[in-house]
Amino acid sequence: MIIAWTFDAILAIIVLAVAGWTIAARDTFAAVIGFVAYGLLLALVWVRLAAPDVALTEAAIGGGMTGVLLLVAVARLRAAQAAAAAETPGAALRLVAGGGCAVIAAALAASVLLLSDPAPTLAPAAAANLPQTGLGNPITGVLLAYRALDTLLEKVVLLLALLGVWSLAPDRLWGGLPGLKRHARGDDPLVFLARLLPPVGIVIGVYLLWVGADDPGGAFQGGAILAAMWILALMAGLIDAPPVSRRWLRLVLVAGPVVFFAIGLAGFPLAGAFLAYPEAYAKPLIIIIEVVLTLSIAAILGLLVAGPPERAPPPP
Amino acid sequence: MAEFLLAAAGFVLLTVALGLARILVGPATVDRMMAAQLLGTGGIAVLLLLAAATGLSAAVDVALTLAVVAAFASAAFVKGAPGPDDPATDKA
Amino acid sequence: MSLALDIFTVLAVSAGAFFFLAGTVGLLRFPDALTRLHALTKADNLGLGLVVLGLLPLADGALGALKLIVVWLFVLLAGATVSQLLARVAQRVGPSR
Amino acid sequence: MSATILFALGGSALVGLGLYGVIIHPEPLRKILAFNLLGSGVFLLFGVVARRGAAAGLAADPVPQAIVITGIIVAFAATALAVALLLRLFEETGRATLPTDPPPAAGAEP
Repeated sequence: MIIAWTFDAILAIIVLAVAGWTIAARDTFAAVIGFVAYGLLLALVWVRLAAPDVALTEAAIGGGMTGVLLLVAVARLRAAQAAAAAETPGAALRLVAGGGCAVIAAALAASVLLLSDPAPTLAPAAAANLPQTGLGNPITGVLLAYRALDTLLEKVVLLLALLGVWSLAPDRLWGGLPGLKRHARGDDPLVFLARLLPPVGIVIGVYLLWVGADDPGGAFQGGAILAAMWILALMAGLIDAPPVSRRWLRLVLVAGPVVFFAIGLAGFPLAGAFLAYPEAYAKPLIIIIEVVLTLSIAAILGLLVAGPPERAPPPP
Repeated sequence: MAEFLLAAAGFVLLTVALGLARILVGPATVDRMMAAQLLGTGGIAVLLLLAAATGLSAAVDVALTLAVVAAFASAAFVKGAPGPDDPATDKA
Repeated sequence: MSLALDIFTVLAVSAGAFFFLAGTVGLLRFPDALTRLHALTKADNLGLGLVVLGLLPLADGALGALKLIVVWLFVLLAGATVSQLLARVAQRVGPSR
Repeated sequence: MSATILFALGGSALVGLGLYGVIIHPEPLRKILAFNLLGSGVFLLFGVVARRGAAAGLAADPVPQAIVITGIIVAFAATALAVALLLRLFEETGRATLPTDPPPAAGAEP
């Protein structure tokens, strides 16, 4: 077991070192690259913590989507970087801030180390009720059955965030196309990558959704990979983003939450409570919700990265 | 066997992490991105080794996801890297 | 038979780990961006390839083995394309030191 | 000292590091980055709590793990909104920082 412990120690030290670098780096672009590496390493930590579902989410969203979002932003903000760096606070303030943060970290560490033993857990309850849902993955059970309300509201949060991003567009561009127009160049390896990767990526995304019922995976991870493939094709200029005022686009965006909500309401007459599933139909209902959710999540995540409309809508 | 695989995973992790020193010294952003790319491939190898060592077969799926995401992030990096089509670049 | 397979796994995984070491050393020691890229691709192709080869006897069933091979093939294709992209950026920015 | 404790210490340190970055970096983009580090530290602590709750044949308590998945998605949504706000600020004013002193009159920036 000493080998396992050594592995974990190495991993923890590397994660902390990369995190420290992203804070200390002087160049913002370099710091963002550090953050992408940090996301990859964090996925390893989650595997070591026996949480492969979280590892998948972290790899796809924490490292991939957030990293790309920040990479695009830092490229556009490059002109303003030098001016901003000049406003770094003095050594005294940094020392005070560092001391305060160290105290907070130490207090957190102490409180985690002093947690009651044996630890309180809901694992037995989650495992005991899993057969009723027909699922094999307890995480999917928690997300879509036991705590389905959280998941439903999280979808609403995603939609609200997207509305917030869209409403940052100037009035004349409202309802227009997000992002700048890109032209595909035939000899660009990026175009080749954008033709090569999506077919594989889409299969992997659908695979993660499909196995999510019984093994690690699910709507979030699958949706995130689908969104990444869409963004890749967008970056290479192979496709263009649709105007955000398109009705079919709006329908895809709200389809997931609406279907989820409708099935939840149907729980009142059929199973006696909001978001309760009739026992015999629990698994098919959950799978229907997951499939529609995956589409909506992919569309929302992709449009969040694409940003607010920057080109005027085409004449109707 | 499991112990050997875990040790190999630790070794690979340690080596590619040493490569991260390239993120520190650069000098160009391309060099930094190369270190991240090496970390991505190394991370995939570590995940595959972990999957075999601990019997957690889902780690292979994580490796698959990591492979897609690493290529995706590299593409975004190339789009954002400083270059002649970027007026605000000071050539390094 | 199983001993022979075990020895095969140990050898292949060790060789793969060696190529990761070689790639890292190259990344740290080579003088310019393009030679460093060359070192990096060795780790991508051979390092991961040998690790996958060594893990094949341990895979659970043909499907598990297929998945390992798919991961490697995918990294090969994506790695080759990404190397092209990185090389172009290196060229665009100019030789760095 | 078990591996779980190791990651608990790491998570706490990440929270401290992230908080420090949020405080001292003048650039909002760096603040967003640091905030993501802070968040991932908190998620790691959740992961440690989940791992401690291993029982009933499960390697970890699935409830905190599911909450972390929800948290990662919400953190991404918040990051996207923050980045969009920052880009808009840059577009309007030509700068990517928020004034710390009394704000200049609207539109007075060159």
